[in-house]
Amino acid sequence: MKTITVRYFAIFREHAGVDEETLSLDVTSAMDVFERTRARHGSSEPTGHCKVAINDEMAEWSSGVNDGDTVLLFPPVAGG
Amino acid sequence: MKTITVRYFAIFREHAGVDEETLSLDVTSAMDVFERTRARHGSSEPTGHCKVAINDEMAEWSSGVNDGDTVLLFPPVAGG
Amino acid sequence: MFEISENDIAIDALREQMKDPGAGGYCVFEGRVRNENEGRMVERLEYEVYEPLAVKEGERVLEEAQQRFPYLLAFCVHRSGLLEIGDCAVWVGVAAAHRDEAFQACRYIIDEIKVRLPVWKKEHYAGGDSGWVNCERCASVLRQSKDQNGKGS
Amino acid sequence: MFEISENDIAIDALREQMKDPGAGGYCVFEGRVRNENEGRMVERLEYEVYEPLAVKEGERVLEEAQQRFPYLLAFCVHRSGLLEIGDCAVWVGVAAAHRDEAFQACRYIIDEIKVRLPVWKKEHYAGGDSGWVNCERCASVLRQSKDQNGKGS
Repeated sequence: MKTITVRYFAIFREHAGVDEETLSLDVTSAMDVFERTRARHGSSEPTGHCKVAINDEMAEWSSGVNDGDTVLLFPPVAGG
Repeated sequence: MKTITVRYFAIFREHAGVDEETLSLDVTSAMDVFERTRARHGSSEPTGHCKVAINDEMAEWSSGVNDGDTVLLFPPVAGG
Repeated sequence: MFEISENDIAIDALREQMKDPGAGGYCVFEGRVRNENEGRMVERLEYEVYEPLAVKEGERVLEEAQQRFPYLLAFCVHRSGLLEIGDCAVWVGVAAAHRDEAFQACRYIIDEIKVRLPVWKKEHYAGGDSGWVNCERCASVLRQSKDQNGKGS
Repeated sequence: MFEISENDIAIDALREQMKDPGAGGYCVFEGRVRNENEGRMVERLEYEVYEPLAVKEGERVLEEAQQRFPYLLAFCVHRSGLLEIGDCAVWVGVAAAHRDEAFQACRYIIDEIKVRLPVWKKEHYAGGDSGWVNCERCASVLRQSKDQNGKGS
């Protein structure tokens, strides 16, 4: 089990009802974190236009996560 | 013979030494006017990037000129 | 230079900074809040920005533009927070030797900013409801999922 | 709207006019006097404009842009007279529903303005001499012609 802090943004935050939470998860990749928290962030399409960052660096869904990492879950962006 | 007022612009005006002059010319087209005043405006390439207007309307080099017309001779432009 | 601003973008001050004696062309783009989007009347807009990564990615976009369309100066400022109709949401300015680089760099920057930065836009509609732009599909998936699973675990 | 101005272009006032609640994109281009052209140091610039036809042709360019890239508002102002390095020689502003029309209309307008209007630019160089831009070939033809014919008749 790894201790992972998950941060939610925009619609994900509204769905989760919290900005962030620290969870004990049996996960290997950023994708695993996304799937484990699906019920909270309310999306079933991680490979779509959603993005992920680990410890404030943009990451791939296949990127590995380590104990103590912060995983940021980004719904589809809309700048400008 | 037709009475034609010829107006010179930019480098053509500097070469002609006058803004405009009224001449009696045996001419049919704007091109004829350009060629008759070549020694004044100093250019031998009327079909190049030079332009012509007759009585404040853009014209073609082949456009006819009438007695009393004003022909404006424009060297290559450089806006902006 | 890329910045996130919580307040009105200081356009006059930005313009003052865009001066270079070698600049023949200067191109600006302003994205403004419009009163309509996809057929719905918009009353105001809210931008959520994750600033640490937005700034990092914004700076990266400016560097990429510099590589592709060498310019002399470029600035970009993106708003966060609540905006009214007509407010400037994003400002991009590029000064270059010639107009082609100025236009192309400016266009590159705004196009990339719109799709790459961690920025989210919530529209508040005339009817009183609101929606996250580009997230409606996610939301509908959620609603189905909640209907099936009760209150979402 | 197209205008020729003998004085500094009032950019702030122009910007104030470019407001429309339906505008999501606003693109501006400023052509500025730069300190160098084709390898020569430029000290100042002089624009000669034949205003009656320049205004007519400028208005036509704005209408063509409207047909091709429908916009909400567009203005263009071109300077005449003497300009210093850094001065704004031409200003084009376009407000449109979306950024693509704003960029494309703005680019169309400046590209056409540069080649179609009866406007001539004389550069004054660091050495004290000067030259009409795009007219050097004409001038050299003249010089040959004068050499052959004496003082040009």
